[in-house]
Amino acid sequence: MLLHTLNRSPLSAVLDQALAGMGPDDRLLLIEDGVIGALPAQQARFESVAGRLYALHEDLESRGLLSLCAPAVRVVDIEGFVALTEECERAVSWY
Amino acid sequence: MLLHTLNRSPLSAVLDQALAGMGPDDRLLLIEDGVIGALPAQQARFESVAGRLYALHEDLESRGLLSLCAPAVRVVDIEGFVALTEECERAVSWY
Amino acid sequence: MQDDTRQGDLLVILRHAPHGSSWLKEGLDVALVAAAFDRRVTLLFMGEGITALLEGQQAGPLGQKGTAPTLAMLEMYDIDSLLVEARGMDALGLTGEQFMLPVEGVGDAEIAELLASHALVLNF
Amino acid sequence: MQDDTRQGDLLVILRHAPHGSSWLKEGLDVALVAAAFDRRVTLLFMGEGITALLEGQQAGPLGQKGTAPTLAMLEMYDIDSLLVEARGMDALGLTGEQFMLPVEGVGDAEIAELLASHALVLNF
Amino acid sequence: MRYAILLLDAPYTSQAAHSALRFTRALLAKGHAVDGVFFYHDGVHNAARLAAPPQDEPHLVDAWAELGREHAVPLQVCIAAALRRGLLDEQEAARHGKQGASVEPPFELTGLGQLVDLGLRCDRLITFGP
Amino acid sequence: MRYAILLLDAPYTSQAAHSALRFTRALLAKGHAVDGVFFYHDGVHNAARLAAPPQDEPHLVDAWAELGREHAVPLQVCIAAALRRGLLDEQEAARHGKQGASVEPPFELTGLGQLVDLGLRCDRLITFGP
Repeated sequence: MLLHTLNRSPLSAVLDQALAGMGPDDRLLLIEDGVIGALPAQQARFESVAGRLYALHEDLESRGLLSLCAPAVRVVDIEGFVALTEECERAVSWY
Repeated sequence: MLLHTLNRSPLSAVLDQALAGMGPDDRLLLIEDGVIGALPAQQARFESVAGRLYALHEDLESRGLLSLCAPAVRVVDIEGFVALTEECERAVSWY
Repeated sequence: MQDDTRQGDLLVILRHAPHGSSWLKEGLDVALVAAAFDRRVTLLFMGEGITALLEGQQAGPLGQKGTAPTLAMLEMYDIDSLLVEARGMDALGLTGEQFMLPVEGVGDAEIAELLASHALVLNF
Repeated sequence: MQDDTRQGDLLVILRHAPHGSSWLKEGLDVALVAAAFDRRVTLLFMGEGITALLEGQQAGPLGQKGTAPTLAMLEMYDIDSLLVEARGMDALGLTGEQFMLPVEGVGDAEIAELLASHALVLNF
Repeated sequence: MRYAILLLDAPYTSQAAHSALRFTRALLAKGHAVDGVFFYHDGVHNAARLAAPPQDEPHLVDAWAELGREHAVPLQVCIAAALRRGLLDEQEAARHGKQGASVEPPFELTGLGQLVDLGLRCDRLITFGP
Repeated sequence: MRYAILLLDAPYTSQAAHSALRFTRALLAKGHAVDGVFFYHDGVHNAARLAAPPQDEPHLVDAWAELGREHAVPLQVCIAAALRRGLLDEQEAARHGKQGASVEPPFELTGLGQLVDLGLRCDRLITFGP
């Protein structure tokens, strides 16, 4: 099981690359501008990773997105980010 | 009439922004990685600017794309780029 | 969108989100400087840049200021022409009620017109 | 794609076009260094990175070398596992006959497997 | 015609600086006036006097300096963008208590007002981004 | 666990450096070992000793240096990426006939082999890109 991090919004083609690289148990953590993907209107783009989609609390908060975040997205803080890298065998960064 | 330059490939969402900004007589010049848009398979993306699509010769050539360039694309060199900026009232850069 | 605004001197296009990069900040800095030199400035938010308008933004965890304080100052600089790409709002699923400032949505044809009618267009 | 290649040490993903930025060059430099240190290296070309494989590339007009000379050297470094995202080739409308080196197309499932099976994945 | 150039990315990171340099040379060759090249965002790195690219690659910093000197084209570097990126001339280095400088003439640190002025004064402003 | 960090963008241009710094601090706070932070591509600008950001913004270069010193974390800067971007220590400045240096300890210029070594030696390599 791998952890994938994505720092680009779902408007970017990088999301498609990240999804292409994801195995059936891999997790996807949205960070930086990637947290725009936590908006409810974007959830269709993340159907294939339902239940395995995370977003970084601090990056949601600084962008005013915390209260708009879709309920299906698991919000973790920087300690949660560290924990995800511990639990997953490796991390791959998409940017 | 404006000149728009685009240095991103048609795989990028920046192309949509450039097309949104183009008036009915404006011209679009593909430079740098933008010349990937001169490939025949990409021409459907440029339908709305048919006859007004240009690509920079030097950037096609260095990428091995000169012989693959779609016939509808007008190829200009750096002097042609200068001439386009003379003919057009202003230039807007999309990157 | 009023016709006299469209004829304003400077159009600054903002296409990047706050916090993630310096593009938005550096674009806004140009707008403020131009306004301070008594130029009329119109801002056009496109794509991810639209998220710059969201209410409730905060400093980053290392104290990065972000751009919301700058947006809050726009009125002081007489920058009151804030336009938003309607298609981008749709794509993000955002509405004007979520924004910290009043804005006006514009379609593609209007965007092309804006570009054609401003003496200087800077794209960030 | 042979199973022993998949188990190789290092997977370098190349997602950027030649000449337009330094990403491709800097990604290839990592691959060459790893190979020089006797690591097995697999290259995966995705998206615009696929255009790095096109035949007939040349130096830029200011003498920028580009990356084709580096690709021509890969065999000398025993880097012979060159994989290409099949979906990206389709999107660009490119075929293997247009490439300077023999490559193997891979689908999404294989890409995920590649990432899972390499000890180190570097994404450029 | 009177042209101004706005360059927004560093050399060696993207092709923007290469394109801007060639375009500016083509303008001058055709007899146009170039009122200034303005370096903003990561474009300020074009003024890095310590840049030491491999000898078989074009030296963008030297090329800009030569163009600026030979054709009297002002090379204007946004001071706010430069300071945070470690690009200081001697005066700014002294002001910030730093030893040594990373920017030297013909590059000059200046304010963003110069960009607005250039853009509105010239017939054409051509932007090169990353 | 043993971690390595790969940072690929400059401070003040994207958030990557901020994210990498916070993540590295969180690793150390949790008792993990950080075998090295490797700076590549535009990440080499994190070592720019002349960086002078506004006083009300975080000073990334100083923050990395402090983290490196306090926790004995090697701060490894790719020498090839650094030289072309104007980042030289005293030794490289002398070698290239330049006056002054733009990189100083605890940042050290080193080869790409270190990145491969770090990546294969550590349990985790976490990359922060632009």
